[in-house]
Amino acid sequence: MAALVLRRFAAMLAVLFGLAVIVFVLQAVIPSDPARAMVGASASKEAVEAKRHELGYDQPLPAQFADYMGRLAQGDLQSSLRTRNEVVEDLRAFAPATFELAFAAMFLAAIGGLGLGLLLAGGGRAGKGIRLLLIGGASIPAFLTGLLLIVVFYSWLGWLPASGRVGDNFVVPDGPTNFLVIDSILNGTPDLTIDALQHLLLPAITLALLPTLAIARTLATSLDAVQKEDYVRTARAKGLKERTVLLKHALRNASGPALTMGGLQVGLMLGSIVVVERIFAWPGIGLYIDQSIAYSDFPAICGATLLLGATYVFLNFLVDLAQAWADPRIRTV
Amino acid sequence: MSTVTPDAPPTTGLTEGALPVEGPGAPAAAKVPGATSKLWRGRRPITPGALSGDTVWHALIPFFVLSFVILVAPVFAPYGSTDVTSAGALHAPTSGAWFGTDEIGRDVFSRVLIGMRVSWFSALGVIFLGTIIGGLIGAVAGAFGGKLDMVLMRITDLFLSLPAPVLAIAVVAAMGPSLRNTLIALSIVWWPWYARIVRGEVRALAARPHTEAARLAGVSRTRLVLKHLLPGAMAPVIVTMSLDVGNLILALAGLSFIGLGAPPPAPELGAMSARGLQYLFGHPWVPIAPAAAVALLALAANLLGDSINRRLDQRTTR
Amino acid sequence: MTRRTLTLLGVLAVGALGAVGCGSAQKDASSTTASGDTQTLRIPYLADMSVPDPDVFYDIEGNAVILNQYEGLLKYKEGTLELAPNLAKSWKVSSDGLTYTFTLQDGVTFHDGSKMTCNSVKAAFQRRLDVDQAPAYMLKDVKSMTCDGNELTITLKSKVQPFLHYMASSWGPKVIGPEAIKENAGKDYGQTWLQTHGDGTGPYKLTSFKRGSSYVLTRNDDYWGTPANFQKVVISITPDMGTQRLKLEKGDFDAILHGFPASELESLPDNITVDKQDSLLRLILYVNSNKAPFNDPAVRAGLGSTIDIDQLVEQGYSDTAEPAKGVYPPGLLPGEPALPYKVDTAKAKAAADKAKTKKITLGYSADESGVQRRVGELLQAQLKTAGYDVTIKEVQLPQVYGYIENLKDAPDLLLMTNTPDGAHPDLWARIMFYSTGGLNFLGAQNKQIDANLDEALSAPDDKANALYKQVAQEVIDDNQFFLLGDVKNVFVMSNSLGNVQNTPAYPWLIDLAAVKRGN
Amino acid sequence: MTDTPVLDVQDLHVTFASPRGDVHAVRGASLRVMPGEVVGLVGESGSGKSVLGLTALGLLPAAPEPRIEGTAMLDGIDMVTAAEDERRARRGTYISAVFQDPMGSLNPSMRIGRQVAEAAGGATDEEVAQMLAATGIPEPEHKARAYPHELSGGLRQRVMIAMALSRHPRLIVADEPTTALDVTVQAKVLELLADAARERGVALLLVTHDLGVAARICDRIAVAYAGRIVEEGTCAQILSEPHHPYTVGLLASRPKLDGTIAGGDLPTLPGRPPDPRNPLAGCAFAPRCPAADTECAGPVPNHALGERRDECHHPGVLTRWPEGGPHAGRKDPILLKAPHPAQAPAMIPATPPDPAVVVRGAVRAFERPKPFPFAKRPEPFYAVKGVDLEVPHAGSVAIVGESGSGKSTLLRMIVGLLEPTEGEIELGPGAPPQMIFQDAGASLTPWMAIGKQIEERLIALDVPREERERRVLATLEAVGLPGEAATAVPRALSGGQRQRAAIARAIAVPPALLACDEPVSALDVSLAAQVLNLLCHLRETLDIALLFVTHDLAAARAVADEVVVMQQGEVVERAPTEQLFTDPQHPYTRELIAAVPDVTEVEVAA
Repeated sequence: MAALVLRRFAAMLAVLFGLAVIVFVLQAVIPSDPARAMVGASASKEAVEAKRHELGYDQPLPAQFADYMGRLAQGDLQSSLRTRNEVVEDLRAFAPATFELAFAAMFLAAIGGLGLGLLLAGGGRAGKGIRLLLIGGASIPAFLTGLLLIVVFYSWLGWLPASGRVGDNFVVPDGPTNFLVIDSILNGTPDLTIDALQHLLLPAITLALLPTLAIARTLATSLDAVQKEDYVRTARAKGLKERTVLLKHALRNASGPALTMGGLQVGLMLGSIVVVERIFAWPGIGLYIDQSIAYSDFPAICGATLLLGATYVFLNFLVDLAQAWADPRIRTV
Repeated sequence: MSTVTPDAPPTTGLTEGALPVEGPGAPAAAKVPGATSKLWRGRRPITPGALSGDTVWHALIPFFVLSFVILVAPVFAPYGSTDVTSAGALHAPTSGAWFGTDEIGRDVFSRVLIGMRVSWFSALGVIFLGTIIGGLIGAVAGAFGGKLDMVLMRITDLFLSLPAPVLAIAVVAAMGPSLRNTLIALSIVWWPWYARIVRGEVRALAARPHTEAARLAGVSRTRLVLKHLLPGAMAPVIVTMSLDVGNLILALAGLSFIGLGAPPPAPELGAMSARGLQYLFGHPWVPIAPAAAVALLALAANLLGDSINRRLDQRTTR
Repeated sequence: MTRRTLTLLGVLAVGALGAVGCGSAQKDASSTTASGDTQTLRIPYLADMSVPDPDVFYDIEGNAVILNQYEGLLKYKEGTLELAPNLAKSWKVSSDGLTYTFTLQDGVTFHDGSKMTCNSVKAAFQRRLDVDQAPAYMLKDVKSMTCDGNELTITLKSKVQPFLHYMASSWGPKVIGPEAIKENAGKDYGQTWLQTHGDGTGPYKLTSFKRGSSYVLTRNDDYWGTPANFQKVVISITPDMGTQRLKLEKGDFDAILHGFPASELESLPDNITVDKQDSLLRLILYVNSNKAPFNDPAVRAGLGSTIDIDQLVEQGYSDTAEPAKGVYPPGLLPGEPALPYKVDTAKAKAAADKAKTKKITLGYSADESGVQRRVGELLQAQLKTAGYDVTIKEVQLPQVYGYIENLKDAPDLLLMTNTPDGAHPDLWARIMFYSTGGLNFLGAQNKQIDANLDEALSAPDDKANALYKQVAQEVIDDNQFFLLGDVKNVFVMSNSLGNVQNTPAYPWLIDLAAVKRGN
Repeated sequence: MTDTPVLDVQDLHVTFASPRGDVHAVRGASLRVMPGEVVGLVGESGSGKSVLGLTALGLLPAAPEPRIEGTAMLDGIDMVTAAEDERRARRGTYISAVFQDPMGSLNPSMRIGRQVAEAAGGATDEEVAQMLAATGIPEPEHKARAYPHELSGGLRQRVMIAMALSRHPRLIVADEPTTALDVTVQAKVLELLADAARERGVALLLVTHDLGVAARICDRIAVAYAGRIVEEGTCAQILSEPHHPYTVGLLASRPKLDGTIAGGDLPTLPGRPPDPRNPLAGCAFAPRCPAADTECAGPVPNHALGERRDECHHPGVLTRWPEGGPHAGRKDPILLKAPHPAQAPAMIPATPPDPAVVVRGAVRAFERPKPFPFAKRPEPFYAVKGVDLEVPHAGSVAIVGESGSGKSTLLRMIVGLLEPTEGEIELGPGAPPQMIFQDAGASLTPWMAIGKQIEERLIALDVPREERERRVLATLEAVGLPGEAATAVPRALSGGQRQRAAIARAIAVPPALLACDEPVSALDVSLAAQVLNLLCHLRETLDIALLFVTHDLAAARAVADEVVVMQQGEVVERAPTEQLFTDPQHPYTRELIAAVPDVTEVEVAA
């Protein structure tokens, strides 16, 4: 197992390096001129040149790359053209909201996927119906889902807030985790917890919808396959209850593909986070990217890409380990 | 048991049979994986020649039909994508303009029809590009193996282990928003899938005795790859392709929704609904029509993909 | 997956749903308090502002945060373009126009409690020069500043016609608490600190600045003037106009101060009132005279008879804008020459036929309400009638700033909405039409204009006005700029708000100190 | 012994709905298992034997939906009709099972110990260890913490048995329990099962395709054919005086170690088992039966006399199967020898002809993967450790050994699929060697018509088109396949036909050496015999040398002049066939021979 972890970890580092390279290449091909944008409209040519030099944009690419990697190593991502702030600082400010949202969504997707998957597995006629429903659900673009949810749950029912992360009559605690729900629980302010949860719910559902469906479908498929395995028959021959057979024998062995799918979906999730955060005015990295795009604030976009990319890579590292847990055979390979 | 003991030849699940003799009841084919107690493996026996070209094409027929419909639909569009109708701006749906007019006074119905064509064929374009690039790389890697395989697969894995949509966003943001760039970006992040699949299938098939038998039969390398390996990879690739169309349509819509798609006045569904959102309450048809069109396209694609999936392949987990 | 884990998940799920369930009940309560909380004014922003630092800030979105925290020596009188006292209760200008003497208000304190003195003002002005960002140009010609009690005397190197308007400008020099700056100076004159804090003399203080979510302004109870009516102003970043509207209708927002699509106004419910007010915002079409086809004056001239301004404004803005009458914003220069443009398809075609190429690009700067895209697309259609094949593309500000570097790659036509820094002809003409003007994005060159503006700068007022009129004529004849429309401020407000006041020179903004709940 | 049977199946019918018509898996089978009795249920694939076993367990799969008639009384309830709860209550406690493929039958992601404890309905680690120890698993405490894939096949099967015994059931259904195991292991596991059953007085229903296996441990044997029990009796009765011709044929076609018919043609059952979709009204075996007459089409009789039962219209009409049996190849495949460019030189008979292949000191190593990055490579794994071997021109050599002995690796090196790490392999003149694989289905390209695949060899030697077609058809006939087979894809053929097709491809251009890797281990006995005959026949007519890798000594004896015994990559014994079997030198050889389940021994035992 240790060997496996080590191998996967090494692989992860390699991928992260690759990510850095890709982002650098992107940085090298941007059309608009960050230096000019930084010094602003009325600045003189000299000022621009100076800035360009300061940013090292006048050096040859290899030099720039070395410089870039160096700065990256020290966690320096340049400063945003828009906020005039260290991108790292900005990310630090925006990341927690996104992670809270993403984790909530993954959590929903996990339970939802698991529940639906079990419901779906082996279900003959009923399964068919649900399957069509899933396919239908999987076809709705995120922005539509989000908007409908707002209209229904905010405008019509008035159950849930439409946007933002917390009602503005609350004082937001800083730290320790910067996850509002958790912090508020730690600080023992239940009404803030509830408020935070309410704000969390709609965007989380919007974000979780597609992953839930994908996971459910995969799980159902592999459950059906596993149900036909000999060891499931063995389990039945032991006189176990169907439920026990399903949960103790089938589920774990079927979880592999579902886990992979889960990991995959996180990627798509991170993609649609921009749309969702924009619609729900969720103060996270997605919003940050959205605003940065509108301002073609490329250092910011690159920083965000690096962060999201790294997150994804790391999560999938965890997924790999989870799979090794689910299937001991992997460990020895 | 060492993993390298060659006494047990690796086999893919391909040894399914649909023979009169091999009905229920465990055949004595003890040491043949896949043939053991078929009853319990229970996979629907693949009908003879399940992997042969024609079955694939048959499965694809509805797809082609739909594509054709989408292709010619705009012919029936009453207006061009940029024509300004006499109805004026933001006119409610009428018998003349089924989906009303947008903020410029263009016929939303026409724009949606044309937009659907754009989205659909953009999606197909990305997929074909991805399949060609990925398929080629995968086939080469799979067929030749060794160092080449390793290098190619490392690159592929790198892309696979990064979040495609995020990457796409960055790429488009870098190259500047335009339909072309969006498609390029998506292709860049999409091909690795196909490389993986093709390579995997080819590797698996190459490990099967039939490949060795063919080699012993004195079959040339090219013929080996073309006739004995690639056809086997076809079904899974087709399945993945068909399942991807929906995803891509949504991905495209998402990108153009955040302003990374075709610039106006191109009738891009995502962009149309994004820019139309502000009219949602006064003139709902402006954003709803294109959004619904996206959902419709994706739905059609997913349903077709699903049916193709069930017809061609039970193993696909993607 | 063992049963244990499964049940755990189940419990958590139930927990989450439960929380929401009882939450939903709770929410109704909290939401009523939210909208019922009469002491808080809630307004949305479509995007984050750049920085709440008056010496760096040079955009429009965000001026609510700047102008309610900080004050200049002068301001514009409500609803007019007349200068009015602010931190300076009175002022004198020497006959040669080189020396300005401001008598400062007494008993003004900063938000940190320290007293405002003449020296605070000096320090603040000095800081603007030190920070040396875009707005610094307003003080570049200052020779010296001397304090005598509460009298500040500013001497200029040379006469600057609009100097007083600088003092009133939305981006003009503001007075920042010197103590606070000293404490948090760092290496950058306190720029870092001012990114999230503030210390001004205004009716509100900045009590929270959360990027991407919300900025909170709290009433300054020791305000030297009439204190604000609201106890708190909460500005929430809400990028989606649909969401903004919903929250406005629900009473979770009190007012949407800009970006609301004109076409949606009539679909608003009764509890919402719409208030359209003049502003200095202008819709302009830049013509790239540095490459074909528009390097040919004759071809440029043709545009005048191609563009149907009335249609653009009418359909683009409904009635939230007026077709432009003159080169200067209305009211800046009485008696300026009127714009002569008149649609004449024959002429238009004739001119277009002279064009080296009919394939042209039209850029428009991205704005949230998409109004400029709309106008752009309309314009595209109009140019088509003259035979032009127009590619239209959305451009971002940084790119626009970059055009000057390489005008050959810049679009042939550029559609922007600009506003002068203040209500003075020079403030408009200089940034727009001067060959090195900050907003002269497509590098329009016209010796005559430059000469006239330079001369006017130090000329006596009547002479100056004559020169400005000449400039106007030049602009019209040269066809490098087409003034299209005068854009209105559109304030969409819950009709629970009363005493809504605004100033044309301060775009997208109502007087947050004056506005109150109920009439 | 009480007289109430632990299992009493009466007139059982099981039918599966399938897209191409109903599959009548069991058609009125009756079987009784008395307490403590060991009953063998023997039959070929499609005989419905497994279905019967599963019905007793009440574990028939839900899909394809089975229709069941008749009764399977067990512990006072009918496993066919009883409620699922009742049936479940019986499983494990009253009736338990041991299945064929021990790898697939154990949960790969659950530790052995937990699985056993679960089967025991909860047990302490000590108890689990005891159970494992009781089935002869070494260091049980340690093994209990292992995962299935970490155990050898034999151990896994022992675990299965431990689980089956864990709740002291009255009856164990063992479905092909040893088929997937090596011969020596097979023998041990069989002993274990039998002993365990006898000691505990547990009845055992042994479902197998191998009469030999059944003969080894069973008190009674029931022979299943086409969904019916065609004959039933004590072990001795069945083996010594079979009543039903099918039983006779089954006994005959199984190669024996006493070498009565070694080298020559094995008697074979012609044709194939009937299509379970449209069963015959009368005796299902009639079409293949040499003694069949019009009567046989009538309703099957039921001659029952105590323990003895049969369903033959003419019981005992056949005492021994007609010598030889019909030839596989109908037409004299001599025309295949028509000279063609590549082979022409080889055709001038050299005297003495060069050997087909000579192997000198062949060694093959396989790299082991690094445990983790930057680790130093572990020692390579040596599959073949220096082997010398010679196959004379048109000779026949069998390499015998168990899995892991390196026999297949050696074979692959000889045909050129693997490069030897050391040593040299010298091929004789003539067309390059060809290979017959264990899994015929897998050795044919699934989506390519048989004809095309055969043709490819000719294309390789650019034989003109029309010539090619002629020879493809000729070759098919030579291996006893109809001409239509040329256009069929492998899936459309039966297991036996596929193997014939594979052989056809191999001999389309007769090679100097034909290497066969377990060519029949995947086939039913009768089919196996046919294929073996075919190979010998081709060897004679085309003077192809055969190199025959197998774990089945009987088969080896049937075809080989010389036998080579391999163990862990080395040759431990080599001798002319007769000598090796009559007078084995190496202990491992003796062990192997002893382990072979053989029907001849029983007469001695009985």
